[in-house]
Amino acid sequence: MTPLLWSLFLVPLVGVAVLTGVPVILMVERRGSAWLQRRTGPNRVGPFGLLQPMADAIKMVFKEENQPARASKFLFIFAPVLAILPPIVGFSMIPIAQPFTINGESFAVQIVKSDLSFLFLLAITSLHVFAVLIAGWASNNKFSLMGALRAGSQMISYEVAIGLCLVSLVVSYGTLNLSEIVTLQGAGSRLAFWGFFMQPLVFLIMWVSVFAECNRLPFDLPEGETELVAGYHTEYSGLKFGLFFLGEYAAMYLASALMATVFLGGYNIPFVSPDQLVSFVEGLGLYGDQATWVASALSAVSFAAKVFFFMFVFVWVRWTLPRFRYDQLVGLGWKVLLPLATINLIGTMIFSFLQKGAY
Amino acid sequence: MISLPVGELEFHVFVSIALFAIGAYGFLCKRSGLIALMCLELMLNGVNLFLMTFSKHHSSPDGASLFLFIVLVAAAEAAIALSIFVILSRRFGSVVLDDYRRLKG
Amino acid sequence: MDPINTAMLIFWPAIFAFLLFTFRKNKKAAQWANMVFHLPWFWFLYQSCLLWRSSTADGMFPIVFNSDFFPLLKSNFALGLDGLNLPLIGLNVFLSFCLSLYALGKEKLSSSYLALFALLNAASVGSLMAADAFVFYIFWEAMLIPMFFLIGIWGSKNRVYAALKFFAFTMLGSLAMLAAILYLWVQPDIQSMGWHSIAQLGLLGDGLWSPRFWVFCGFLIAFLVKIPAWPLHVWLPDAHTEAPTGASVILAGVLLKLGVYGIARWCLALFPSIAVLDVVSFTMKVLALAGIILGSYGALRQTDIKRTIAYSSVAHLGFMLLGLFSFQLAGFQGAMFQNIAHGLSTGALFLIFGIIYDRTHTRELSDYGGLGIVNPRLSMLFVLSVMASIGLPGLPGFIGEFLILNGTFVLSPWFAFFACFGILLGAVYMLRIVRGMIYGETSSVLKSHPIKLSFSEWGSIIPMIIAMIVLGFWGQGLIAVTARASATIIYNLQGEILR
Amino acid sequence: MSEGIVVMGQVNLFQVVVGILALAAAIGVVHSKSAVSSALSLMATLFLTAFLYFAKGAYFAGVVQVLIYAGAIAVLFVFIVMLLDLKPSRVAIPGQKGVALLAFAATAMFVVVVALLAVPGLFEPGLQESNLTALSAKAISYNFVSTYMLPFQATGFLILAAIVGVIMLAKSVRSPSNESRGEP
Amino acid sequence: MIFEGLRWILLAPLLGAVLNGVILQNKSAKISGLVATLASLVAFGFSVVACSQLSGLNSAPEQNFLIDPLFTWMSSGHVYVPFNLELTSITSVMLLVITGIGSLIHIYSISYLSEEESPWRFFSYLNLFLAAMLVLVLASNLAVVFLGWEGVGLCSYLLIGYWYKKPENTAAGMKAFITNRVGDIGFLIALFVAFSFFQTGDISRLAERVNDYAFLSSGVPTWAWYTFAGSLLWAATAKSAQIPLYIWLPDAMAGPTPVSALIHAATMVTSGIFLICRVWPLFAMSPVIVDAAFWIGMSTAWLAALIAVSQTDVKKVLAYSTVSQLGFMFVALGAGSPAAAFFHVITHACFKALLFLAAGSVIHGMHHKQEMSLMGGLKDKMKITHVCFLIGTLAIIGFPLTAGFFSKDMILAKVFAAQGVFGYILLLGAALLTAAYMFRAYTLCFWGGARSEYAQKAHESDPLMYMPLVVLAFLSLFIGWLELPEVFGHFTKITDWVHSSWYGVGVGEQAHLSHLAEWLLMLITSVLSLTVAYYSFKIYQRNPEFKILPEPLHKWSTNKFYVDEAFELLLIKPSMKAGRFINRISDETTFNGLANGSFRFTRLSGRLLALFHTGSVQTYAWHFVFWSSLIVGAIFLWTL
Repeated sequence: MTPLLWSLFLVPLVGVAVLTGVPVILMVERRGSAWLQRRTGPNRVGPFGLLQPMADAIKMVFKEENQPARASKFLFIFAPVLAILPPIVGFSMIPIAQPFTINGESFAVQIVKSDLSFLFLLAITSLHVFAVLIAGWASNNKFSLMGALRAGSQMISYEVAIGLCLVSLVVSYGTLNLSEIVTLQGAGSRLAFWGFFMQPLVFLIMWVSVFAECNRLPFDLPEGETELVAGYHTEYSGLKFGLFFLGEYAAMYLASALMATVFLGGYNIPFVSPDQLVSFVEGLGLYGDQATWVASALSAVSFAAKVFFFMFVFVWVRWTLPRFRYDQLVGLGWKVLLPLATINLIGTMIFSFLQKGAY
Repeated sequence: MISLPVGELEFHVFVSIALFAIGAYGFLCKRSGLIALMCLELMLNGVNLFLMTFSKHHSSPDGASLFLFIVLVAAAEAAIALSIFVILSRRFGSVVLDDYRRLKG
Repeated sequence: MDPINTAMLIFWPAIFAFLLFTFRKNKKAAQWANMVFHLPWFWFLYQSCLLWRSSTADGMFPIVFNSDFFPLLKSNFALGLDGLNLPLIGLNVFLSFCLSLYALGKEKLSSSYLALFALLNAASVGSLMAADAFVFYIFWEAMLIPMFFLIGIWGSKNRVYAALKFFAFTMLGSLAMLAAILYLWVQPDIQSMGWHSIAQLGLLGDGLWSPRFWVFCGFLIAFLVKIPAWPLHVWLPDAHTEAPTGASVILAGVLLKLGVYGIARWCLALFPSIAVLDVVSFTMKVLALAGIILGSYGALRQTDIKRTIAYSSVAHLGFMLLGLFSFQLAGFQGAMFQNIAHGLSTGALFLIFGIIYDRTHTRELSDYGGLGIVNPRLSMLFVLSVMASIGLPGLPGFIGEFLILNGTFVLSPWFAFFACFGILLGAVYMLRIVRGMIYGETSSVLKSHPIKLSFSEWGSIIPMIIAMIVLGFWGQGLIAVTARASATIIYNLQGEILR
Repeated sequence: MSEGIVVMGQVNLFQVVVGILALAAAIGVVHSKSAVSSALSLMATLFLTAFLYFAKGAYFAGVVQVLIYAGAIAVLFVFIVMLLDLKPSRVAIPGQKGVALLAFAATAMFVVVVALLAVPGLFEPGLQESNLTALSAKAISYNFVSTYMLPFQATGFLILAAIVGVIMLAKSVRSPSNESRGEP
Repeated sequence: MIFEGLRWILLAPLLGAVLNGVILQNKSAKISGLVATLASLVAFGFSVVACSQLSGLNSAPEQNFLIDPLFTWMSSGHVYVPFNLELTSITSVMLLVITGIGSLIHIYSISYLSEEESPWRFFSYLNLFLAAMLVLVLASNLAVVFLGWEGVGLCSYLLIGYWYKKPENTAAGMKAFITNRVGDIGFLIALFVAFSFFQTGDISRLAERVNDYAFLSSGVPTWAWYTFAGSLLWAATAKSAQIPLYIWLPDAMAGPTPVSALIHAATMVTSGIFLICRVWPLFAMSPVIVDAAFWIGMSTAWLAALIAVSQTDVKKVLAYSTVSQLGFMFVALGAGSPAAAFFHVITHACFKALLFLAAGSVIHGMHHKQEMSLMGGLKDKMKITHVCFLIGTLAIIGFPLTAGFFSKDMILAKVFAAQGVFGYILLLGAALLTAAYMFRAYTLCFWGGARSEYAQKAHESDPLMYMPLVVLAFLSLFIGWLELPEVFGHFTKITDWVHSSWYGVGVGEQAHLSHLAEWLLMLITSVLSLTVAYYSFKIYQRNPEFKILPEPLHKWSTNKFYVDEAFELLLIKPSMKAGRFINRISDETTFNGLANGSFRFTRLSGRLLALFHTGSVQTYAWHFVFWSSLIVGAIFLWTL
């Protein structure tokens, strides 16, 4: 088992994990929103309605798809593909679990171990804008174009905010490599090194702008059903609509994964450093490689829990907050988040200079 | 990976020159201002590639830093140029450069 | 008698130029003030004369006033006073006084006109006295601007063209001078841009086509344009015809003389070894002769009276150029004397004609006739000044020309012989003017515009005429003034000839 | 720069394919009929050049390329193209075919000559130690702070100026609408 | 010997001129005339005192002259010109002639100009002329002589152009001035030679130069002597109206008659000869020039006489006779005897002034009509004028014992001695012609019937006019006695005066003639001239239109041998046209064109360059690419 082979094996594993996660969250969302509104969600299909997402998926696949006239055919098909691509590719950067060792050789549970992973993540998310724009344009109707343009400008402006947050995080952690960031957060048993505690303001800004990035509710003007019917993907139906839908939820997963790794200490179980975890597992009777395997599995579970927590927040916020108006939305992005992020950045720089001294 | 007889350096130099040439050709001949701007970006990319190739060849970070400068400047320039084009197209009704002759003054 | 007086000679007109600006509103007061301001100026002149006479420094160009002006350019604000520039300054002050009398009561001449005039005076006196290359250049250029405006604003019909041409020509000429000055400034072993240090500057190399020759040419071109020597004279007729009376009197009286003074001071005295080269002196004499002959033929051809007088001054200045390059004390002093004589006679001619022009507003000779009947006294003065300008003995013109021709005869008899034809032609075209204007039946123009001179106008002409008559006989006084300075210059020049 | 053997080996297939694709996309930019398609092909070229950088090992450059070029500038272009909703751009200036080829040749010659001239010792061998580190983010950032400090600050100001400029231009764009509502 | 009186001779007329011209300017001829005449009489008085002072002084030849140093006019380098007056024997005679005849003419012109509207102008010019003439005569330095010389030219210009209403008068005045100016160039050249080669302008020192051997051997180039003498001769021909430059004298008759009398007969025209007499020692140094003078004089005498014969205007006849008589004087100079020339100057001044004044009173009587064809039979209407005119005519033709007889015979004798028989015969012919035209004029004017109503109504002029006539008639009769030929005894006042004025520099006179030769010459000349006179008297009484000369010659002579037109055609018109053409070419087209051209060029090039700004961005880009690649290519090729 060479590291290359392991990462090759890891790629389908992560892909499947994300894709299966989507129906789960779909179910959570439908049942959750219902529970929030004191109504019972779909419970007819399968036991307690658990198969409802499966039903939707099947419906999605077999629905009849139509092609708006005179729209450029290639772009119409290419848009949904471009929508699904960036979130999935983004996951390759995220360290899912604690590295484990096989006959002494340690394997990191991360597909791409590059020390620019955080920046790369941001780069990939920025491509998501394209999908939206192309979709809006290719469907050749005014409303979808308007929706696409709105989504585009919204995502660009919030991307800027995320960028600045990234910079301040990098300044405080000193590295762009996500796995290093996670190990840093997990170093001591104390939670002090968690991003949440080190950069609370950045957490807040990041959290808000992530909502905007994924066009989730307070910011989901582009799909605003009331004005623009379904925004940029009104003309889509069937599988292409499904792909868009899938892309959106995958983006949410990526965002929550990013938030988890950077702010909540990634795969570290709170108050437990990775070595303590391994020693705890050895205490249970497993030794050598198997101990690391079990420890990494446990860390993966903690990581999943954190991601799930953020996903729930997404859903929770969707059914509570009303939609922003367009100028409020863009204004918030440029006039509130951006200045805050800059000030924070300057603060962190000064703080890190005082603490660490010049390079 | 499968490697071809052509040296990496020559290939990259060729690609960058080709990119630059295509950009220049487009800039010189295209009537629409936006396309011209895009071709401008192409030219800049050609230069960037060129720089990176030699930065790697001489393994000195200068090339890369220059690359970064160019990218920064290109970004600023594109922003300004595009907003100008928006105004021009609003004013002249079209993006075709030739319609702006009256700006000659 | 301290040197500040000499500096005041320059600054006083500048000051009262600004004071005149305060008289914006009422024209009458401005004109009277202008006249009164001349009196202290005369006093300063008197003081400078005393200073000059008392100064026994036998050097070439005794520095009278010296203050640190612009160390960067290695130049300091040095003013010199000697036999060459004192008479010219005196002439400048005298002419300006007469013109201030003339300006009394003139409707057209506003306070800004008088202020510009004062500035022009300041600049011309400044460049006369400047003993430092840069100071000289600055004043030299400063003269252009007021003159440009005087011609440009108060001139007659196509004044803008004339002003532009005047400005372009003189400016181009002075660029050559600037190049020369800068070349000198760049020289390694030059201590200061003062006149003396340039004189002593050794290493520039001698002979034809040497750097010293080029510097000499640089200076020479600027002055040739100003004189104006023959090929470069094309601006003078236009400038004179279009300039208002005051401006053309001062232009003829002082500005042209500056060219002659410039050559004497900054070409002959500074670079005698070049001036003496037979190529240089021959070409200059040829130019002078061309100026005389073609100037006179030009005058013959004109129907416009002022243009004839302008061409006549081209001829007279041709004489002066001949005198300068005769390398004889007689010729040199003759040229310096003719400076003053020509200033007076042409000044008087322009002034009288200006007075007539103010009333008849036409310059065509055919419109005139029978002035003798209309105003006998004025026509008598006009005939007198014409005779002075032809060089009739008993009037200053003759003394100047006589000395010049005597000087030229010594070294180049043929030039002197042909120059005499200039005198003959001079008589021809001047008498043509007199016959056209004074004699014959009274023309319709003169009948319809009665020429009645006001007191101030008589006041402006009479001193000039008296000065001419006095200078005609008492010329020796003026010659003695220029004696010492020109003797030293000629001594150097002849020293160079022998070598 | 110590002497060393040539580090850059043969070009591998991946680079060739991506290179060719990039060129094709570039030609697409120039010869596409509608502005949007040329904008998209621009995005494609930029993205592919980013891959070229990855292939060369200059990861930071690649990421920056993707983030700024593909992510921001291309988006801007597409955004503007869509915003202005242009009619399909006409073919290149008729009759300029010959001139175009000439221009193409001239530019190529120009660039080759500049390359040959401007970069003396073009084909000299590069440094010995692995040049991956040379292109890494750390090396570049060190370089920025040390030798290129002045240009670094200058670019900072430049971008600030660009921002202000764009805001001002954008404001004027909106101003007509203000006037329509009577505000200044 | 210093004598302060000389300056007053000069100042009196000057004061008169200023008084009349500038201050008084009153209209009546009486007052202004009185002032002028007073001034000239005072001058005459002072000159008489000065002459007596001089004659009393009988010191050594070098010192026997009076000096009155005034001030230095100009002195710079080798040119030193002191303005001081000097009275030598020759100048004293000239002084008396000028002031004497001048005063007579002033008196005469008081009445002549009685009905003029601005007589003050005339009198001030007349006084100015007198002053200038005195300067010319009294000056000790050649440059000061030149001052007088030009001053006289100016006054003749002013006086000729006195009646300036008619354009031809002013034209004549201008012509006179310009021709004089041509002569002045000669004078100037002489001055330059004097100052640069002889280092002095003073006449006395110049004369000394002739015999101080140190100077002669110090290498003064021979051409210096020749140019000096030649240019002096040139100046004299202009002033004394000889062949090439005499054209201005006949036209000068446009002025009032007293002017012609004073200026164009007595004083100004003779100043040329007077000058040569004063510097004779230098002049004689170049024999070629002396011969030239002889031939110029001879040809002028003949030409003028031929023209005078056919003139109808009485003043023109007299003018040409003056030119002819001046020719005689030049012949005398040419023959090497300045004394004879000077003597003829004196006598000619008297009888020519008499003739002019008489003609003036005739014209006055005839209400300003000068045509002889209108006159006739005036002898009984204007008795005194007739008598005086007759005496004048007799004097001029050399009637024995009159002034003309003595001076003309002296010239003929000198010519015979110097040039031999051929010269004598030529001159005799001219003398005979003189006799012919003078008597023609006399008979046409006074004899025969009155040919017009003016002639009937002619009346004798008032005493103020005929009194000077009488005095002059008396003078022209007895002035001749000053110089008697050898035959009548040794009374040679004039030759002594002339020789003594050369500051002791003796110049050998021609050989003396034997008594017999002198008698013979006198006999021949007087007999022949009297017969010619008688015949012309007789012919013209009967037939006023009789033509002496054969037909072709007559037509030529009436048109003055077309000399004026020739001058106009050959000299004035081409030089004017060439001058205008050169000026137009050099000034207008080339240099002016050049200046304006350069202005236009800049504007043109500006507009040309603007064409490059097409406004299309791409063309700019295209240019940029093209040129930069070109340059880079060039550099690349260059560095290869």
